[in-house]
Amino acid sequence: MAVYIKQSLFEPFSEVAQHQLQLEANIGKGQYGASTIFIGSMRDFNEACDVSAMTLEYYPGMTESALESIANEAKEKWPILDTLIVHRVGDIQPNDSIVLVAVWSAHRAAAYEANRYIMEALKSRAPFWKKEMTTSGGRWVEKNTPA
Amino acid sequence: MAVYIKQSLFEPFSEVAQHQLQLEANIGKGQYGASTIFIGSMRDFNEACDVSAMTLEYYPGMTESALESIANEAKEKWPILDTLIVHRVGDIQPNDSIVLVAVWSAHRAAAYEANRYIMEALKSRAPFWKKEMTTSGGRWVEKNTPA
Amino acid sequence: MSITVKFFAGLREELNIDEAQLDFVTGLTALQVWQKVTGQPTLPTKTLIAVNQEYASEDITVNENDEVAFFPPVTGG
Amino acid sequence: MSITVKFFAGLREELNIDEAQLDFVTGLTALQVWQKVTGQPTLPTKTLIAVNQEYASEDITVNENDEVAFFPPVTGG
Repeated sequence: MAVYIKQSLFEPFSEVAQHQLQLEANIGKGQYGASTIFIGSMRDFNEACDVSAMTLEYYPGMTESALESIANEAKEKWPILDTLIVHRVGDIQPNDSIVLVAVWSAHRAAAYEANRYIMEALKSRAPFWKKEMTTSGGRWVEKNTPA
Repeated sequence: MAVYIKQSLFEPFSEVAQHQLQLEANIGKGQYGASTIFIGSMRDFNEACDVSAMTLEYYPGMTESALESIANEAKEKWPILDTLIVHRVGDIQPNDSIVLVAVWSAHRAAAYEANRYIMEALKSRAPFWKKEMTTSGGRWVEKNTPA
Repeated sequence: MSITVKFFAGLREELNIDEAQLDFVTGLTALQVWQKVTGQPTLPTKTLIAVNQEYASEDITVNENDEVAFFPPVTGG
Repeated sequence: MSITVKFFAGLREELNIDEAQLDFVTGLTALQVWQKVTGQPTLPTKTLIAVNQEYASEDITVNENDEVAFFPPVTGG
Protein backbone atom coordinates (compact mmCIF):
# COMPACT_ATOMS: atom_id res chain seq x y z
CA MET A 1 0.00 0.00 0.00
CA ALA A 2 1.64 3.20 -1.12
CA VAL A 3 0.67 6.85 -1.55
CA TYR A 4 2.85 9.34 -3.39
CA ILE A 5 2.42 13.06 -3.97
CA LYS A 6 4.45 14.12 -7.01
CA GLN A 7 5.66 17.68 -7.47
CA SER A 8 6.64 17.08 -11.09
CA LEU A 9 5.63 15.00 -14.12
CA PHE A 10 5.31 11.28 -13.43
CA GLU A 11 5.11 8.37 -15.85
CA PRO A 12 2.17 6.19 -14.73
CA PHE A 13 3.19 2.93 -16.40
CA SER A 14 6.66 2.93 -14.88
CA GLU A 15 5.20 3.81 -11.46
CA VAL A 16 2.88 0.79 -11.68
CA ALA A 17 5.58 -1.52 -13.04
CA GLN A 18 7.98 -0.50 -10.28
CA HIS A 19 5.39 -0.95 -7.54
CA GLN A 20 4.41 -4.32 -8.95
CA LEU A 21 8.02 -5.52 -8.77
CA GLN A 22 8.06 -4.58 -5.09
CA LEU A 23 4.75 -6.37 -4.55
CA GLU A 24 6.08 -9.52 -6.21
CA ALA A 25 9.21 -9.32 -4.07
CA ASN A 26 7.04 -9.07 -0.95
CA ILE A 27 4.27 -11.60 -1.54
CA GLY A 28 5.79 -13.77 -4.28
CA LYS A 29 4.96 -13.94 -7.97
CA GLY A 30 1.68 -15.33 -9.25
CA GLN A 31 -0.33 -14.25 -6.20
CA TYR A 32 -2.53 -11.74 -7.97
CA GLY A 33 -4.72 -12.64 -10.91
CA ALA A 34 -6.21 -9.22 -11.57
CA SER A 35 -4.99 -5.66 -11.55
CA THR A 36 -6.77 -2.47 -12.47
CA ILE A 37 -5.21 0.87 -13.22
CA PHE A 38 -6.95 4.21 -13.52
CA ILE A 39 -5.11 7.21 -14.93
CA GLY A 40 -6.61 10.67 -14.90
CA SER A 41 -4.88 13.23 -17.07
CA MET A 42 -5.31 16.87 -17.91
CA ARG A 43 -7.45 17.44 -20.95
CA ASP A 44 -6.62 20.20 -23.36
CA PHE A 45 -9.53 22.63 -23.37
CA ASN A 46 -7.60 25.28 -25.27
CA GLU A 47 -10.12 25.83 -28.01
CA ALA A 48 -13.26 25.52 -25.90
CA CYS A 49 -12.47 27.76 -22.96
CA ASP A 50 -8.90 28.96 -23.03
CA VAL A 51 -7.52 26.79 -20.25
CA SER A 52 -3.84 26.48 -21.00
CA ALA A 53 -2.48 25.07 -17.75
CA MET A 54 -3.49 24.17 -14.22
CA THR A 55 -2.10 24.44 -10.70
CA LEU A 56 -2.94 21.82 -8.09
CA GLU A 57 -2.74 22.83 -4.43
CA TYR A 58 -2.83 20.31 -1.59
CA TYR A 59 -2.61 20.11 2.19
CA PRO A 60 0.73 18.47 3.01
CA GLY A 61 0.15 15.88 5.70
CA MET A 62 -3.63 15.75 5.54
CA THR A 63 -3.68 14.86 1.84
CA GLU A 64 -1.41 11.86 2.32
CA SER A 65 -3.32 10.62 5.37
CA ALA A 66 -6.69 11.06 3.60
CA LEU A 67 -5.40 8.93 0.70
CA GLU A 68 -4.06 6.31 3.11
CA SER A 69 -7.44 6.17 4.89
CA ILE A 70 -9.22 5.71 1.57
CA ALA A 71 -6.86 2.88 0.58
CA ASN A 72 -7.42 1.23 3.96
CA GLU A 73 -11.19 1.47 3.57
CA ALA A 74 -10.93 -0.23 0.17
CA LYS A 75 -8.85 -2.99 1.75
CA GLU A 76 -11.51 -3.53 4.40
CA LYS A 77 -14.35 -3.63 1.87
CA TRP A 78 -12.74 -5.90 -0.78
CA PRO A 79 -10.23 -8.77 -0.72
CA ILE A 80 -7.41 -6.84 -2.37
CA LEU A 81 -3.69 -7.50 -2.12
CA ASP A 82 -2.24 -4.07 -2.68
CA THR A 83 -2.94 -0.50 -3.81
CA LEU A 84 -0.91 2.33 -5.26
CA ILE A 85 -2.11 5.95 -5.36
CA VAL A 86 -0.05 8.66 -7.05
CA HIS A 87 -1.28 12.24 -7.32
CA ARG A 88 0.39 15.17 -9.00
CA VAL A 89 0.49 18.65 -7.47
CA GLY A 90 1.91 21.99 -8.62
CA ASP A 91 1.94 23.32 -12.19
CA ILE A 92 0.40 20.96 -14.71
CA GLN A 93 0.35 21.05 -18.52
CA PRO A 94 -2.29 19.53 -20.82
CA ASN A 95 -1.87 15.76 -21.24
CA ASP A 96 0.11 15.43 -17.98
CA SER A 97 -1.01 12.59 -15.73
CA ILE A 98 -2.79 13.94 -12.64
CA VAL A 99 -3.81 10.82 -10.75
CA LEU A 100 -2.98 7.13 -10.82
CA VAL A 101 -4.83 4.44 -8.85
CA ALA A 102 -3.74 0.81 -9.13
CA VAL A 103 -5.25 -2.18 -7.33
CA TRP A 104 -4.06 -5.80 -7.26
CA SER A 105 -6.29 -8.70 -6.22
CA ALA A 106 -6.86 -12.40 -6.81
CA HIS A 107 -10.08 -11.87 -8.82
CA ARG A 108 -11.34 -9.14 -11.10
CA ALA A 109 -14.48 -7.92 -9.28
CA ALA A 110 -12.50 -6.68 -6.27
CA ALA A 111 -9.89 -5.00 -8.47
CA TYR A 112 -12.51 -3.12 -10.50
CA GLU A 113 -14.73 -2.14 -7.59
CA ALA A 114 -11.98 -1.13 -5.17
CA ASN A 115 -10.30 0.98 -7.85
CA ARG A 116 -13.50 2.89 -8.57
CA TYR A 117 -14.21 3.28 -4.86
CA ILE A 118 -10.78 4.81 -4.29
CA MET A 119 -11.23 7.27 -7.17
CA GLU A 120 -14.70 8.39 -6.06
CA ALA A 121 -13.55 8.80 -2.46
CA LEU A 122 -10.43 10.67 -3.59
CA LYS A 123 -12.56 13.05 -5.68
CA SER A 124 -14.94 13.77 -2.83
CA ARG A 125 -12.61 13.81 0.19
CA ALA A 126 -8.90 14.16 -0.57
CA PRO A 127 -7.76 17.77 -0.09
CA PHE A 128 -6.64 18.89 -3.54
CA TRP A 129 -7.70 22.08 -5.30
CA LYS A 130 -7.43 22.82 -8.99
CA LYS A 131 -6.86 26.29 -10.35
CA GLU A 132 -7.19 26.69 -14.09
CA MET A 133 -5.02 29.21 -15.90
CA THR A 134 -6.88 31.02 -18.65
CA THR A 135 -5.99 33.93 -20.90
CA SER A 136 -7.90 36.19 -18.47
CA GLY A 137 -6.11 34.90 -15.34
CA GLY A 138 -6.57 32.06 -12.89
CA ARG A 139 -9.86 30.62 -11.65
CA TRP A 140 -10.44 28.00 -8.97
CA VAL A 141 -12.47 24.97 -10.05
CA GLU A 142 -15.59 25.14 -7.89
CA LYS A 143 -16.64 21.53 -7.80
CA ASN A 144 -15.65 18.17 -9.08
CA THR A 145 -17.54 16.39 -11.83
CA PRO A 146 -19.54 13.56 -10.24
CA ALA A 147 -18.12 10.94 -12.65
CA MET B 1 -9.56 0.32 -31.55
CA ALA B 2 -7.20 -2.63 -31.65
CA VAL B 3 -7.33 -6.35 -30.89
CA TYR B 4 -4.21 -8.49 -30.64
CA ILE B 5 -3.80 -12.22 -30.05
CA LYS B 6 -0.32 -12.92 -28.69
CA GLN B 7 1.37 -16.28 -29.10
CA SER B 8 4.09 -15.43 -26.59
CA LEU B 9 4.70 -13.37 -23.45
CA PHE B 10 3.59 -9.74 -23.72
CA GLU B 11 4.42 -6.80 -21.50
CA PRO B 12 1.11 -5.04 -20.71
CA PHE B 13 2.49 -1.61 -19.77
CA SER B 14 4.50 -1.25 -22.95
CA GLU B 15 1.51 -2.42 -25.03
CA VAL B 16 -0.65 0.29 -23.46
CA ALA B 17 2.05 2.97 -23.72
CA GLN B 18 2.63 2.15 -27.39
CA HIS B 19 -1.07 2.17 -28.22
CA GLN B 20 -1.51 5.46 -26.38
CA LEU B 21 1.22 7.08 -28.47
CA GLN B 22 -0.66 6.02 -31.61
CA LEU B 23 -3.90 7.37 -30.16
CA GLU B 24 -2.27 10.72 -29.38
CA ALA B 25 -0.84 10.82 -32.90
CA ASN B 26 -4.33 10.20 -34.32
CA ILE B 27 -6.59 12.39 -32.21
CA GLY B 28 -4.11 14.82 -30.68
CA LYS B 29 -2.74 15.03 -27.15
CA GLY B 30 -4.93 16.07 -24.23
CA GLN B 31 -8.14 14.63 -25.69
CA TYR B 32 -8.67 11.93 -23.10
CA GLY B 33 -8.97 12.68 -19.39
CA ALA B 34 -9.42 9.12 -18.16
CA SER B 35 -8.01 5.74 -18.97
CA THR B 36 -8.58 2.38 -17.34
CA ILE B 37 -6.46 -0.71 -17.69
CA PHE B 38 -7.33 -4.22 -16.63
CA ILE B 39 -4.67 -6.92 -16.56
CA GLY B 40 -5.51 -10.53 -15.89
CA SER B 41 -2.56 -12.78 -15.13
CA MET B 42 -1.99 -16.42 -14.32
CA ARG B 43 -2.02 -17.15 -10.64
CA ASP B 44 0.34 -19.69 -9.17
CA PHE B 45 -1.74 -22.47 -7.64
CA ASN B 46 1.23 -24.76 -7.19
CA GLU B 47 0.72 -25.50 -3.54
CA ALA B 48 -3.07 -25.68 -3.54
CA CYS B 49 -3.78 -27.89 -6.52
CA ASP B 50 -0.65 -28.64 -8.47
CA VAL B 51 -1.32 -26.42 -11.47
CA SER B 52 2.09 -25.62 -12.87
CA ALA B 53 1.24 -24.20 -16.29
CA MET B 54 -1.64 -23.57 -18.66
CA THR B 55 -2.41 -23.78 -22.35
CA LEU B 56 -4.87 -21.41 -23.97
CA GLU B 57 -6.59 -22.51 -27.16
CA TYR B 58 -8.53 -20.14 -29.41
CA TYR B 59 -10.46 -20.06 -32.67
CA PRO B 60 -8.36 -18.05 -35.13
CA GLY B 61 -10.62 -15.64 -36.95
CA MET B 62 -13.67 -15.97 -34.75
CA THR B 63 -11.79 -14.96 -31.61
CA GLU B 64 -10.55 -11.72 -33.16
CA SER B 65 -13.97 -10.84 -34.59
CA ALA B 66 -15.71 -11.63 -31.28
CA LEU B 67 -13.32 -9.25 -29.50
CA GLU B 68 -13.86 -6.57 -32.15
CA SER B 69 -17.64 -6.91 -31.76
CA ILE B 70 -17.34 -6.54 -28.00
CA ALA B 71 -15.18 -3.41 -28.38
CA ASN B 72 -17.72 -1.97 -30.83
CA GLU B 73 -20.58 -2.67 -28.44
CA ALA B 74 -18.70 -0.82 -25.68
CA LYS B 75 -18.19 2.12 -28.04
CA GLU B 76 -21.92 2.24 -28.76
CA LYS B 77 -22.86 2.08 -25.09
CA TRP B 78 -20.36 4.62 -23.68
CA PRO B 79 -18.68 7.79 -25.00
CA ILE B 80 -15.21 6.28 -25.24
CA LEU B 81 -12.35 7.39 -27.48
CA ASP B 82 -10.42 4.17 -27.95
CA THR B 83 -9.96 0.59 -26.76
CA LEU B 84 -7.13 -1.93 -26.76
CA ILE B 85 -7.63 -5.65 -26.15
CA VAL B 86 -4.66 -8.03 -25.97
CA HIS B 87 -5.10 -11.73 -25.20
CA ARG B 88 -2.43 -14.36 -24.83
CA VAL B 89 -2.76 -17.87 -26.28
CA GLY B 90 -0.52 -20.96 -26.22
CA ASP B 91 1.61 -22.14 -23.32
CA ILE B 92 1.44 -19.89 -20.28
CA GLN B 93 3.52 -19.85 -17.08
CA PRO B 94 2.44 -18.57 -13.65
CA ASN B 95 2.57 -14.76 -13.40
CA ASP B 96 2.34 -14.33 -17.20
CA SER B 97 -0.18 -11.73 -18.34
CA ILE B 98 -3.19 -13.38 -19.99
CA VAL B 99 -5.46 -10.50 -20.90
CA LEU B 100 -5.20 -6.73 -21.16
CA VAL B 101 -8.14 -4.37 -21.69
CA ALA B 102 -7.52 -0.61 -21.93
CA VAL B 103 -10.12 2.09 -22.49
CA TRP B 104 -9.61 5.83 -23.07
CA SER B 105 -12.37 8.40 -22.59
CA ALA B 106 -12.98 12.01 -21.64
CA HIS B 107 -14.45 11.18 -18.22
CA ARG B 108 -13.90 8.38 -15.73
CA ALA B 109 -17.35 6.74 -15.56
CA ALA B 110 -17.23 5.64 -19.21
CA ALA B 111 -13.66 4.38 -18.87
CA TYR B 112 -14.48 2.26 -15.81
CA GLU B 113 -17.79 0.91 -17.05
CA ALA B 114 -16.74 0.16 -20.62
CA ASN B 115 -13.61 -1.63 -19.39
CA ARG B 116 -15.62 -3.90 -17.09
CA TYR B 117 -18.21 -4.50 -19.81
CA ILE B 118 -15.51 -5.62 -22.23
CA MET B 119 -13.99 -8.01 -19.67
CA GLU B 120 -17.32 -9.59 -18.71
CA ALA B 121 -18.31 -9.99 -22.38
CA LEU B 122 -14.89 -11.43 -23.21
CA LYS B 123 -15.20 -13.96 -20.39
CA SER B 124 -18.65 -15.08 -21.47
CA ARG B 125 -18.39 -14.95 -25.28
CA ALA B 126 -14.87 -14.81 -26.68
CA PRO B 127 -13.74 -18.27 -27.85
CA PHE B 128 -10.79 -19.12 -25.64
CA TRP B 129 -10.31 -22.31 -23.69
CA LYS B 130 -7.95 -22.90 -20.79
CA LYS B 131 -6.30 -26.21 -20.09
CA GLU B 132 -4.46 -26.52 -16.81
CA MET B 133 -1.37 -28.68 -16.58
CA THR B 134 -1.17 -30.60 -13.33
CA THR B 135 1.17 -33.29 -12.06
CA SER B 136 -1.44 -35.86 -13.12
CA GLY B 137 -1.84 -34.46 -16.64
CA GLY B 138 -3.95 -31.81 -18.34
CA ARG B 139 -7.52 -30.82 -17.50
CA TRP B 140 -9.81 -28.39 -19.32
CA VAL B 141 -11.25 -25.61 -17.19
CA GLU B 142 -15.00 -26.24 -17.28
CA LYS B 143 -16.36 -22.81 -16.68
CA ASN B 144 -15.28 -19.29 -16.02
CA THR B 145 -15.57 -17.66 -12.63
CA PRO B 146 -18.41 -15.14 -12.77
CA ALA B 147 -16.22 -12.31 -11.42
CA MET C 1 -19.39 -28.09 -52.52
CA SER C 2 -18.73 -28.97 -48.92
CA ILE C 3 -18.97 -27.75 -45.36
CA THR C 4 -15.98 -27.29 -43.08
CA VAL C 5 -16.54 -28.60 -39.58
CA LYS C 6 -14.28 -27.64 -36.67
CA PHE C 7 -13.97 -28.80 -33.08
CA PHE C 8 -12.16 -27.07 -30.25
CA ALA C 9 -10.73 -27.70 -26.80
CA GLY C 10 -12.15 -30.62 -24.78
CA LEU C 11 -14.56 -31.57 -27.56
CA ARG C 12 -11.71 -31.74 -30.10
CA GLU C 13 -9.78 -34.02 -27.76
CA GLU C 14 -12.71 -36.29 -26.85
CA LEU C 15 -13.77 -36.79 -30.46
CA ASN C 16 -10.21 -36.79 -31.68
CA ILE C 17 -11.28 -34.59 -34.60
CA ASP C 18 -9.77 -31.22 -35.30
CA GLU C 19 -11.43 -30.43 -38.61
CA ALA C 20 -13.58 -32.35 -41.11
CA GLN C 21 -15.12 -31.75 -44.53
CA LEU C 22 -18.73 -32.76 -45.11
CA ASP C 23 -20.58 -32.96 -48.44
CA PHE C 24 -23.20 -30.26 -48.69
CA VAL C 25 -26.88 -31.29 -48.75
CA THR C 26 -29.69 -28.71 -49.02
CA GLY C 27 -31.56 -28.09 -45.77
CA LEU C 28 -28.86 -29.46 -43.48
CA THR C 29 -29.03 -28.13 -39.90
CA ALA C 30 -26.10 -27.59 -37.54
CA LEU C 31 -27.34 -30.53 -35.45
CA GLN C 32 -27.36 -32.77 -38.52
CA VAL C 33 -23.80 -31.65 -39.31
CA TRP C 34 -22.83 -32.74 -35.78
CA GLN C 35 -24.61 -36.09 -36.22
CA LYS C 36 -23.00 -36.85 -39.57
CA VAL C 37 -19.48 -36.00 -38.47
CA THR C 38 -19.49 -37.47 -34.96
CA GLY C 39 -22.06 -40.27 -35.30
CA GLN C 40 -23.62 -39.04 -32.05
CA PRO C 41 -27.36 -38.20 -31.95
CA THR C 42 -27.17 -35.19 -29.63
CA LEU C 43 -24.75 -32.46 -28.68
CA PRO C 44 -23.14 -32.70 -25.23
CA THR C 45 -24.80 -30.32 -22.74
CA LYS C 46 -23.59 -26.70 -22.99
CA THR C 47 -21.86 -27.27 -26.35
CA LEU C 48 -21.69 -24.03 -28.32
CA ILE C 49 -22.09 -23.75 -32.07
CA ALA C 50 -20.69 -21.14 -34.44
CA VAL C 51 -21.59 -20.90 -38.13
CA ASN C 52 -19.15 -18.79 -40.13
CA GLN C 53 -17.60 -17.71 -36.84
CA GLU C 54 -20.79 -16.36 -35.33
CA TYR C 55 -22.76 -18.02 -32.56
CA ALA C 56 -25.76 -20.02 -33.83
CA SER C 57 -28.33 -22.53 -32.56
CA GLU C 58 -28.44 -26.22 -33.46
CA ASP C 59 -31.48 -25.81 -35.71
CA ILE C 60 -29.85 -23.24 -37.98
CA THR C 61 -29.75 -24.30 -41.65
CA VAL C 62 -26.26 -24.27 -43.12
CA ASN C 63 -25.26 -23.26 -46.62
CA GLU C 64 -22.60 -24.60 -48.94
CA ASN C 65 -19.06 -23.56 -48.03
CA ASP C 66 -20.15 -22.66 -44.50
CA GLU C 67 -17.79 -23.21 -41.59
CA VAL C 68 -19.53 -24.90 -38.66
CA ALA C 69 -17.74 -25.12 -35.29
CA PHE C 70 -18.57 -26.97 -32.08
CA PHE C 71 -16.93 -26.18 -28.77
CA PRO C 72 -17.39 -26.22 -24.98
CA PRO C 73 -18.17 -23.13 -22.87
CA VAL C 74 -15.45 -20.54 -23.25
CA THR C 75 -12.94 -19.92 -20.45
CA GLY C 76 -10.75 -17.02 -21.57
CA GLY C 77 -9.71 -13.84 -19.80
CA MET D 1 -0.08 27.67 23.99
CA SER D 2 -1.60 28.48 20.66
CA ILE D 3 -3.61 27.12 17.77
CA THR D 4 -2.31 26.97 14.21
CA VAL D 5 -4.88 28.08 11.64
CA LYS D 6 -4.50 27.30 7.92
CA PHE D 7 -6.36 28.37 4.82
CA PHE D 8 -6.20 26.77 1.39
CA ALA D 9 -6.99 27.46 -2.25
CA GLY D 10 -9.64 30.10 -3.04
CA LEU D 11 -10.20 30.85 0.63
CA ARG D 12 -6.50 31.46 1.17
CA GLU D 13 -6.46 33.87 -1.75
CA GLU D 14 -9.65 35.73 -0.79
CA LEU D 15 -8.60 36.22 2.83
CA ASN D 16 -4.99 36.71 1.88
CA ILE D 17 -3.99 34.51 4.83
CA ASP D 18 -1.95 31.37 4.47
CA GLU D 19 -1.39 30.49 8.11
CA ALA D 20 -2.05 32.21 11.44
CA GLN D 21 -1.37 31.57 15.13
CA LEU D 22 -4.16 32.14 17.63
CA ASP D 23 -3.88 32.22 21.44
CA PHE D 24 -5.59 29.22 22.98
CA VAL D 25 -8.72 29.74 25.08
CA THR D 26 -10.55 26.85 26.73
CA GLY D 27 -13.81 25.90 25.02
CA LEU D 28 -13.02 27.54 21.70
CA THR D 29 -14.96 26.05 18.76
CA ALA D 30 -13.77 25.82 15.15
CA LEU D 31 -16.31 28.51 14.20
CA GLN D 32 -14.91 30.83 16.89
CA VAL D 33 -11.40 30.20 15.55
CA TRP D 34 -12.69 31.28 12.12
CA GLN D 35 -14.32 34.39 13.59
CA LYS D 36 -11.26 35.43 15.54
CA VAL D 37 -8.83 35.02 12.66
CA THR D 38 -10.95 36.38 9.80
CA GLY D 39 -13.24 38.81 11.60
CA GLN D 40 -16.15 37.29 9.65
CA PRO D 41 -19.20 35.99 11.63
CA THR D 42 -19.95 32.95 9.46
CA LEU D 43 -18.13 30.51 7.22
CA PRO D 44 -18.73 30.83 3.47
CA THR D 45 -21.18 28.18 2.21
CA LYS D 46 -19.60 24.76 1.60
CA THR D 47 -16.40 25.63 3.47
CA LEU D 48 -14.77 22.51 4.88
CA ILE D 49 -12.98 22.31 8.23
CA ALA D 50 -10.21 19.98 9.34
CA VAL D 51 -8.90 19.75 12.88
CA ASN D 52 -5.52 18.05 13.15
CA GLN D 53 -5.90 17.07 9.51
CA GLU D 54 -9.22 15.26 9.96
CA TYR D 55 -12.57 16.57 8.78
CA ALA D 56 -14.59 18.22 11.57
CA SER D 57 -17.71 20.34 12.00
CA GLU D 58 -17.79 24.02 12.98
CA ASP D 59 -19.02 23.31 16.50
CA ILE D 60 -16.10 21.04 17.41
CA THR D 61 -14.10 22.23 20.45
CA VAL D 62 -10.43 22.68 19.77
CA ASN D 63 -7.55 21.92 22.09
CA GLU D 64 -4.26 23.67 22.63
CA ASN D 65 -1.68 23.07 19.88
CA ASP D 66 -4.40 21.91 17.49
CA GLU D 67 -4.12 22.66 13.79
CA VAL D 68 -7.39 24.01 12.37
CA ALA D 69 -7.78 24.34 8.60
CA PHE D 70 -10.47 25.94 6.44
CA PHE D 71 -10.83 25.25 2.73
CA PRO D 72 -13.31 25.13 -0.17
CA PRO D 73 -14.76 21.88 -1.62
CA VAL D 74 -11.98 19.63 -2.90
CA THR D 75 -11.38 19.21 -6.64
CA GLY D 76 -8.60 16.68 -7.03
CA GLY D 77 -8.33 13.58 -9.19
